[in-house]
Formats: sequence, C-alpha cells, structure tokens
Amino acid sequence: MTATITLPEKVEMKKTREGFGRALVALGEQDPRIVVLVGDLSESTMVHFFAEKFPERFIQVGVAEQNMCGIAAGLAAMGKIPFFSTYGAFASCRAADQIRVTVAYTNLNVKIAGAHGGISVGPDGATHQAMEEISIIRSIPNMSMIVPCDYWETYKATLAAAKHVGPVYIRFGREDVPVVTGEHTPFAFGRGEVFAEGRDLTLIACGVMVYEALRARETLATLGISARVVDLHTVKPIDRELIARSARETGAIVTAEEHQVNGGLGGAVAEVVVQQSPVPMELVAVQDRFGQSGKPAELMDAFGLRAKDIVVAAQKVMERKRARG
Amino acid sequence: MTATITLPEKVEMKKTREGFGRALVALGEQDPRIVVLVGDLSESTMVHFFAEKFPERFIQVGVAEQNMCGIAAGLAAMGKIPFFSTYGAFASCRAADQIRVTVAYTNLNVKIAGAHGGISVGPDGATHQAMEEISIIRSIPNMSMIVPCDYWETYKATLAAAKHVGPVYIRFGREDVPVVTGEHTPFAFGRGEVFAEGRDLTLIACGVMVYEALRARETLATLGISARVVDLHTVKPIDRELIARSARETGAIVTAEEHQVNGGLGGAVAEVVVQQSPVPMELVAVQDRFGQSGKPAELMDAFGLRAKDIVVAAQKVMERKRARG
Amino acid sequence: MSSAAPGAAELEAAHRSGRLEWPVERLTAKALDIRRDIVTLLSKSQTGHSGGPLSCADFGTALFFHELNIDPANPRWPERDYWHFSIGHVTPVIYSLMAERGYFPLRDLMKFRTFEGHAQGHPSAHDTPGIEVSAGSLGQGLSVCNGVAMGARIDHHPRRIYCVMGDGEQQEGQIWEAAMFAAHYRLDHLCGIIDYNHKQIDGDVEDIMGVKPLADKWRSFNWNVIECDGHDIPGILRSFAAARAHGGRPSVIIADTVMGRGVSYMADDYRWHGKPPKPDQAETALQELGTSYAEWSARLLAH
Amino acid sequence: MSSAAPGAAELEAAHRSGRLEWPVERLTAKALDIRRDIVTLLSKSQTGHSGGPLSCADFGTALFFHELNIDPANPRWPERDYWHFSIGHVTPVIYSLMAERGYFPLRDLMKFRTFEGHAQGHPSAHDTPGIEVSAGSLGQGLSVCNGVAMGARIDHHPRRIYCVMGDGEQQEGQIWEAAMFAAHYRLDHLCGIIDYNHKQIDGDVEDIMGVKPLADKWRSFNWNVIECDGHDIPGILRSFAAARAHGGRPSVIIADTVMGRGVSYMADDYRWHGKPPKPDQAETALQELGTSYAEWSARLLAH
Ligand SMILES: Cc1ncc(C[n+]2csc(CCOP(=O)(O)OP(=O)(O)O)c2C)c(N)n1
Ligand SMILES: Cc1ncc(C[n+]2csc(CCOP(=O)(O)OP(=O)(O)O)c2C)c(N)n1
Ligand SMILES: [Mg+2]
Ligand SMILES: [Mg+2]
Repeated sequence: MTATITLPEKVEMKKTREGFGRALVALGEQDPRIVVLVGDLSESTMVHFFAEKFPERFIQVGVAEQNMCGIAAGLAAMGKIPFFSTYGAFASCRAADQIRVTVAYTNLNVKIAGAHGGISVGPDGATHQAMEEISIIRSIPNMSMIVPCDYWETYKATLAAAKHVGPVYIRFGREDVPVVTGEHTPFAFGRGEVFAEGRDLTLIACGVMVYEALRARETLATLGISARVVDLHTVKPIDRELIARSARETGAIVTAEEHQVNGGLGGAVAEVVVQQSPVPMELVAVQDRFGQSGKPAELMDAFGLRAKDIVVAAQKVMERKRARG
Repeated sequence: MTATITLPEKVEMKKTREGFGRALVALGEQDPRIVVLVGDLSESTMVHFFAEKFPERFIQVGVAEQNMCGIAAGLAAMGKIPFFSTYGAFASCRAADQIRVTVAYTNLNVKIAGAHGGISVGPDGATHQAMEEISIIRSIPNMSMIVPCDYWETYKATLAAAKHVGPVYIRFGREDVPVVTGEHTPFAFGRGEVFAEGRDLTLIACGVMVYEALRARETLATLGISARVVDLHTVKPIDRELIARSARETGAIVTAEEHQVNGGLGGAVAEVVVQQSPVPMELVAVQDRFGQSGKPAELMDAFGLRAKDIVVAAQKVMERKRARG
Repeated sequence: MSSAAPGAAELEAAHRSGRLEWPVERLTAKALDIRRDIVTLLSKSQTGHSGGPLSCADFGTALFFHELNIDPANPRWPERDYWHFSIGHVTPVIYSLMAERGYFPLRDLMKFRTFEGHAQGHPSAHDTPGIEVSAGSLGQGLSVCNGVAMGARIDHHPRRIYCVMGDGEQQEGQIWEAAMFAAHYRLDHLCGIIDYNHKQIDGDVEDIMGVKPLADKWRSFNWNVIECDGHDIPGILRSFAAARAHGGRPSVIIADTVMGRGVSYMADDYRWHGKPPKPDQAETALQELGTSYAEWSARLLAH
Repeated sequence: MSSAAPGAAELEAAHRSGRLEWPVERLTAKALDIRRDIVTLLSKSQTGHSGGPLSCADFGTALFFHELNIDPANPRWPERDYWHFSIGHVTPVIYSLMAERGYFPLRDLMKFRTFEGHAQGHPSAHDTPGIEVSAGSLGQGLSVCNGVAMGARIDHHPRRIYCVMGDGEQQEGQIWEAAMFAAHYRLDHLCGIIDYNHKQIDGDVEDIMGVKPLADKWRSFNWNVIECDGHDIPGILRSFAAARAHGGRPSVIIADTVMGRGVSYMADDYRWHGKPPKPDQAETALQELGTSYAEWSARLLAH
C-alpha cells in the first residue's frame, strides 16, 4: 500500500495539534471509554474541543503532570481509554518515572499526547521545545510511539492510538505546518509509508520533516539524484522490514527529524541498518543543543532542519556511497 | 595509551558502588566544594562513607528526587560540586525534567549518581533495575555520562566527573562484579580504552559487560577469531574517533551493555558507525523488555548478557562481514 | 496455634467474595498468621523487606478480611473494591494477605523474589493475578487510585478505593498532587491509609525529613483525617467505618504503627526496613509468634 | 510621566549595589514604569505573557528596588542575595525589573523572544547575565533556592534567598517536597513569595485545581506564613521586614494580587495569562498607564 505524494507549489497549512483535538471528538462519539485529561493546557493541546462536547469524560488535573499520568493509569486499569495531554517536554520528562513504572511496566492502555514537540515551537524557547521524547519513550519497554507529519496524519494517529491496546505516545507540534497527506492517504500503525519512490537513496523522516524531505526530493531530482521518501510516523515499533529493504535497494539513507540527534529517529534507523544492511547514513537533526526563542521558520533554518539541509546531507551520503564503490 | 588486560582465571569481585562511595571520600578530602546529597538511600548508594566523614557537607533529602536534583542545582549555582545519589531508575526518570531544564539547560556543575543500574540488581525486580538511563541522559544536551566497568573504574570515573566542569551522570551497579582494571589502568574522561587488541571484529562494551567481552574474546580466540575489546566507559561525549577507527580496522562490531537495546550504547555506536564507516553490527543488550526478580547471575543468563551471548553475536557478525566480501 | 492449619471452612470463608466482615478475634488471629507468613517467606527468600510489612499486618488484615468487597477467585470481579499498596516494597505483607485471602496458593509465598515465582520483589501486574497496577517507585499509588475513583464516578459504580501509603513516602511531592486532586473532586469513595511507623530506610522519619504535623497537612489539603492506633483492630475497624460514613471528602486513616511490630528485635528499628531475618533470627521470631519455621513453612507449602 | 525619561541620577541610583531601600513613592512610580515596560515589550514582541507579569509588578518592584542586596553591574557579586522566579513564564516582568535595576540596557526589552535578543521566552542563564538558573518548567524553583540556601549555610554566608512562585504552580508536587525540606532544615534565610492572583491558564485556580486554604497548607509544612495585599507597597515592605525578622523557619509571603493588574481590560481575566496585547490594545493600556507606545518605546530604545 503505497501513496505517492506530489506536493503542489503552495500547500495548505494546518496545525498537527488540531488533528489531535478533532480526532478526540470523533473518538469520544464512537467510544464511551475515551476519557481525556489535561494539565492546565486545554487550548494549547486542543483538548478543549473534547471538553466542550464531553465534559463528563474530561478531567482537568491542573499543573501536576505526575499525578495526571497516574490518574490515566488508574482509569485504564478500570477499562477506560485515557488520553493525557500536556507539552511534550513535561509529558516525557516530568512524568517519565510514572510512564515507566505505572503505565509501561503494567502495560496499561494509556495514551500520552505530547504537544509542542520540536524547535518549531518558536518564541517560548528551549524549555518548551521538546526534543528528547523519541529517545526517552522508545527506551521504555511496552511503549509505542507515533510522530505524525501533518494534520491528517495526526488525526489518524490519534484514532490508531486509541485502537491499539497498550500505551502509546503521540508527539505533535505547535505551529501551522504543511498538509502533506489527505483524509484518505493510507496510514497503518507500526508501518512506514513510502511517499515517493526513488533509486539512489532513501530519505526517512517523521513529523514536519516529511514535508522537508519531499521538497528535498524535488531539488535532488534536478541534480539527477533519485530519492525515495519514507514517512516513518511510527518510531516504535519501528518498521524494520521497510528500513532494511530501503537500505538494500537504495544503498544510502538520510534521516530527518525535529529532535535531538542522539537516540532519536536517526538512531533508531541506524540500529536497524547496522544489524540488517549497513549502508552510509546521514542524520539531519538538532545537533545535541538546546533550542532558543525565535520565529519557527528562523529556528528551522538556524537549526538546520530544512529541505536544503537534507539536500546537503543527501549529497554527502551519495558521495560516501560512491566512494565505497 | 592502551592498557592490555588479561584476566586471571579467578578474578576479584567488588561492588562498583563502593568505588563511588570511596572516591567521594577522597574527593571530600581534596576539595571543600564537594557536597553529597542522598534520597534516603545512604547505604545502598554508599554515600554513607562520605556522610560519616563530612557530615556538614552531606545533605539528606528524604524520598524526594525532584527536590534533590533542584537542590543540587542551587548548590552548583553557588560554586559547589554537588553529587546527588539515588537508584538509577529514579535519578534518570523521576528527576528527568529537573535534569533537563534546571541542570542541563543551565549547564550546571551537578553530578548525578545512578546506583542499581542493570538487570544484575536481582531480586528487587523490574522497577528497581534501571535500564533506560543511557537513552534518556544522552538525549539531553550538555549532559555527559560515564558507565564504568568495575570498582576501580567507578572510582576513577567519580574523580573525573568531579574534575569535568558541567553536568555528568555516572551509572553503576549493585552487585559484586569482576574487578577488571587496576588502580593504575589508564582512564580518560571522553575516551574509550582498548583493553585488548584484535583484527577481526571489535567488541565495544560498557559497565559489567566489559568483563563479559574480555571473556568472550578468550573463547573467540579458541575459535580462531581475533577480537578487539574496547571499554567505552564514557557514553557521552562518545569517542567517535576510536569507534570509526575500530570499524575501519576490524570491519565488524558487537556492542554489549546491561541496558535496553533501544537508544543505548549500541544505538550510540551505531549512530557513529553509519555516519563514519558502515560495517555490520550486532547489539547485545536487553531486548526491550522489563526485568524481573531472580538472582543476578540467573538474570544475566536469562536476559542474554553473558560472554557466550557475545560470542554468538560475534559469530553472527563475522558471517555477515564475510558475506559482504 | 489453632490457626496454623487452616480448616476447609476457613479457607472457604476466606475465598468468599464480598466483604468478609470478620469479627475482631478472627482478625487478630489472622494478623498473627500474616506475621508468621512474612517471617517465614523472608527467611526462605533471604531477600526483601521486614519492617514495613510487619507494621502493615494489622490494618492490612482488617482491610482484606473485613473491609474490602473483593472476590479473590475472580480478581477482576466487576463489583470489586479496588486496593493498592503505593509502598510497593511491602510485598511480603501484600502477598501474604493475598494468599491468605485466596488469590493464589500459600505455597507461592515460598518462591518470593525468585526467578521461577510470580511473587516479584515489587508488585507486578504482569506476574501476579490480583495485582492490578504495578508499583515500586514511591509516591505514585494515590494518583492511580484517583484514576480508579474517577473511573468509578464516570461509570456510576459504587466501588470503594483503598490506598496504602508509607510515612517516608509522604516526602514525595506526587502524593500532595494526588491529595489536592482527590479533595478537589470530592472523591469520598477514596480512602488512604498511612502506615505511620515513624521509620524509613536511613532512620527516623523526623530525622530524615520530618513530615509532622502529618494530620494537619492532610487537613489543609481538605481531607477527612482519622487517626488511630494501627495495631488496635477495633480502632482500625472504627476508622474504616468512619471513612465509609464520611461524605463529600476523601478520608485518610493515619495508622500509628511500629516498624517491625511483632518481632521483638525488629520492633521500632529502622535497620529492619529492607532486610530479611537470617534463618536463625527467623526461628527466634517465629517462636515469638508461637510457631516454628518447620511448622509454618510446612503449612505454606501444603496449600 | 516624570519617570518616563530616567535621569542620570536615577539610573545611577538604580545601578548601585546593595539594598536600595527606596521609599514607597519611588517604588510606586517605578512599579508604574515596570507596567509600562511590560505592555510595551509585549506589544513589540506580539508573543508572551501579560497577566502574571502585571500581577507581579508591585511586589517585584519592592523586591528589586528595596529589599534585595544585589549589584546589577556585577551579577555574580559574592555578597549578593539570590532571587529566582520559579514561574519562568513571567519573563516580561523579570526582564523589566532587571533592566530597570541596571542588569542590562532597557533597549534589550524590545528584543524580547526574538532570535537575536538574549531575552528568551523563559529565563535562560545561558543567555541573560543575571539569570543564574534557567527556568520554565513549573515547580522547580523552590528546590533551587533550597540548594542556594544550603550552600550559603555551608559557607556561613549571610545571603538571603527569594523565590517567586505562582498560585497555579502550587499544584506541582515538587513545591511541597521543597517546602518540607526548607522547614526541616530551618532555612530562615529563605523567603518565598506567592503571586496569589487566583488565575492560571485554563481559568480560576479554585475551578481548575483548588489550592485553598493556601496559608494553612504552608503552615502545616512548618513555614512562617505572611499574608498581604500584593499591590500595597507599604504592606509588601512590612511583609519583607517580617520575613527578615523571623528566625528558625522559612517565610512565605502570600501576596494577594489581581492578574493583569493595571490594565483595565486585562484585570482578573485568565484569558490574558499567556497572550500579548495587540498593538491597538497596547496603546489603550499605555494610555491608561499614562504614556503611549511611541513615548515609552522611545524611552526603552534610548537606554
Ligand atoms: C521514588 C522512590 N525513591 C526511593 C525509593 C527507595 N525506597 C524504597 S522504600 C523507601 C523508604 C520509604 O519509607 P516509608 O514509606 O516510611 O516505608 P517503610 O520504611 O516504613 O517501609 C525508599 C526510600 C523508591 N522505592 N522509590
Ligand atoms: C511543569 C509545567 N507544566 C505546565 C506548564 C505550562 N504552564 C505555564 S504557566 C502555567 C499556569 C501557571 O499558573 P500560575 O502559577 O497561577 O501562573 P499565572 O497564570 O498566574 O501566571 C502553566 C500550566 C509549565 N510551564 N510547566
Ligand atoms: Mg515508614
Ligand atoms: Mg496564577
């Protein structure tokens, strides 16, 4: 099931978090077990849509992320499907111990929504730009994690998270980002999607970097380089088969993520690659530094998270591929 | 500076945490800025040695790891060199947000001692067997991390952590483990040590797995395979040069760690390998599952963390190396 | 000694679903059994915690054999009350209560903390039927109970929820987050029980990190506070009844206890927080408790 | 309006090291400047928090221009008192106080939250001289202050430590861990200040997660509690003096305030917690505050 995605010149812009908020309402209508919790961030995480429709299944916890995580666990133990939501920095760090022991070790059906992932959070600065969630969450057994690329994929990821039995973390962002997929683009939890075919190398991206990868592919094509683009929305469990196949078929990989370079998507892909089919890789990511204030676009530029940075990495990886013969 | 280590048939056994506890006393004598904090685990973390000698620089915080981390930050802001100590699970998870925002973002001179790392913790079971620290800590900018292999190396790692300006996490274990190094074995923060030379592949290990790697090397030698053994005690900043050189020179790598497979030492090495010199790798680690109660030795066996498991991985990686020609 | 070999009737009764509401004398006798179990299983395992389990034995017995509406044969019985030990390290008393009440055979206690057994060092939902949520990291349990209580409210279910906490554990901030929440949402079907044994790992609670005045703290967090002698079974039963009767606010029972209670050389000594008695020490303890290791381990292994 | 263009003497005075101990009238005038700064910089940045900064303006001014022993020209002056805003989101008031007191030029306020400026969205020690420990994740600041206070004790240093907290922030458990610690160690050189503005992001604190009775909570955690009107400068000064005079226990000043205070349309409205006024709204606000955007931004840019 492959969706070939060609971007129009001007793409629609929409918030991923809105996809989350709208999907919760759809879920609330379908399934009475859905309960939504928030830590004093109803509008930022866009759970206010759900709160308005289902006040009796909406729980305001105040500024207490540890407690919120535990409450979600207790609800799950009673058969509910709780989604708890706060900024990704606090979801993944402030509640890390609660996620590990209470949620993951028990393997409870808790869904964690981490809003404001990535440098594109903008003016709030470093503390609010969550960029360690992939490393933290994927190290914890039983956890699954999805990093959707746009409004529609976040919408689908939210539905998929509710359907999957077990703890799932969904990471999304703050700003309007390009809408790359459509309502009917295939989405399967645990499976990467090939968004565009290519022979010379594979660009594997998650989150907003999927858009940048698609744009990079256009530029690369003009340089005579044919790039496959994989949307690896589910970073855990990771689609080993697709990664291995891409490594074999294209012989080089560039990963792209709005996340720290250590232990993130790039690391996850590298782990598969060295074990299955070692090929040259380049990792486009935040280079182990904290974020800062600025406009989202400025920061994406400054932190090297643009299509042009992917192009540079792709050229580099192609050279390395050629050098190996 | 290479120390060639040959193990006697029967090695001395000693606790890594004792190396930590003893080093703190030595540090306390040398440097009045050293302050030690504990969260109601004085004997388990062996800070009681320090507490007895320097009661005025010892701070009991009770069961409050978040607060402990913040207090350490405040002390560091006032020019102290605070070490705070608790079990690794709580150091890395319960205080993750405090480590990220207060300690690491400020880049404070806080030292974090995570005791009871790994499955070898034994009968306490999963909650107390910390196996996610490497992934969590190395994703946070400004953090350094050391996973020493035995008593002496923990001793030296503790001194090195105090000397390095900036936040450092030291991970050590609970049980008596083989003493592999001696008082005078070289140790340099940020640099891996080649403990034994080899041509065919490199075993890169940290913590107690260094001993298992050295034993594995002996077995591999009898099978005609010559393995280099690298003690990669500093997992961040990682010794890229040594990893790249080992990949180039031996053409295959097996990593070994008492830690989850996702994002740990294996992942860190894989990230370097794919970017510098892609070669086949196998990762000996806990396969993304929680621990359980049992005797340490039983668990090391059951979770595949023995010399024999490294041997199997080495044979596998050698086959893959050969298959590539 | 009469209780050493449980009769069929007793076992049948113990396994019955619903609230047992045993009289004081039976509870007292059962609490003695629980202490014997604890010492015996710790002597066998040679790893685990002695002090806290012994201080929890009396109110634990009152909880399991009088108060709780549960069906051990069917741990997920929809009508059940929910119980949770936030102090996961007191597994010796948790498992003993569970086994005596019929969740699993008594003989499983003799595999405590082993590779083969299900009785993990800290409570594991993955391993032990009847443990609903795993624990072991302090301070998390009351939040879980908040969630269970909110779930019951959403479902209009009359479930009651009981959460056992430690006094050292009161130092964890998450407890106070959870306390604030429960009062805010008026979770009067939630009842906390604090094992106020005045000790924690490194010493006296008041020396390590004082929690006094504990009752005032909970009152200022808008809870109904009930103080009692945690070894006086009639007083404990009255406290449970008072909690049950109190509407509009969650209740917390601050049970004044003695760490290591029931074994003379352990009593009130924090050094017994986390270690088991050696076999000879266990024998002394079991003699004090009116039995012997041989006798009591045989009882456990027989069931 | 007289304060709009600060004279050389005023700047000199503001930059002086030590405690300024300004009289009430000057503090009142300076608090007005702070509010003008806040509205102006927010109007410029079009991102950031309005409500909390405005509720902190009066006690913040009293803290910086009367109470604190600091040397803005030498932020690491060894004799300094330590101040810390645990509520990192109120950077508009923090930076305004810092700039007015002389830590950095007023014009830096006009680069708030921009890529070029040092004035990050949340306080960053890496970027702004005078910020000693970064903040932005709620609940962590009192612990940091505990550490500073312990460090002062170890060094036998007479430093005093001031920690500004929010009322919504009281919901974070870490606050209560830190409160317990400070009282246990009798950190009477530590003074907490709570901006009790009764609002947080999603609404009224008592609706979201009630913290009442707040004074009782702190008392039950063994603090010396001082309540005052957080907009009444004489009362604030008396509170600081009382905290300073109190021995043996840390003090907390619960400053009753109004979110958005000083701007009519923002006052007491939680919807102004986290957004800046639009330029036209800012103009209205600045008129209410006796100036205009043109005038006040010129003042900021000139220094
Ligand atoms: C978050 C966390 N920190 C530390 C520990 C280690 N620990 C286990 S029990 C204990 C002492 C708890 O004291 P208390 O609640 O009084 O229990 P008691 O000693 O009375 O059994 C500590 C610090 C833990 N399990 N979890
Ligand atoms: C740990 C954490 N959780 C959530 C947030 C997001 N947040 C920022 S301010 C705020 C409200 C705090 O309320 P209060 O302390 O009353 O501040 P005020 O709204 O009065 O400025 C929240 C939830 C945060 N910064 N840190
Ligand atoms: Mg206790
Ligand atoms: Mg407020």
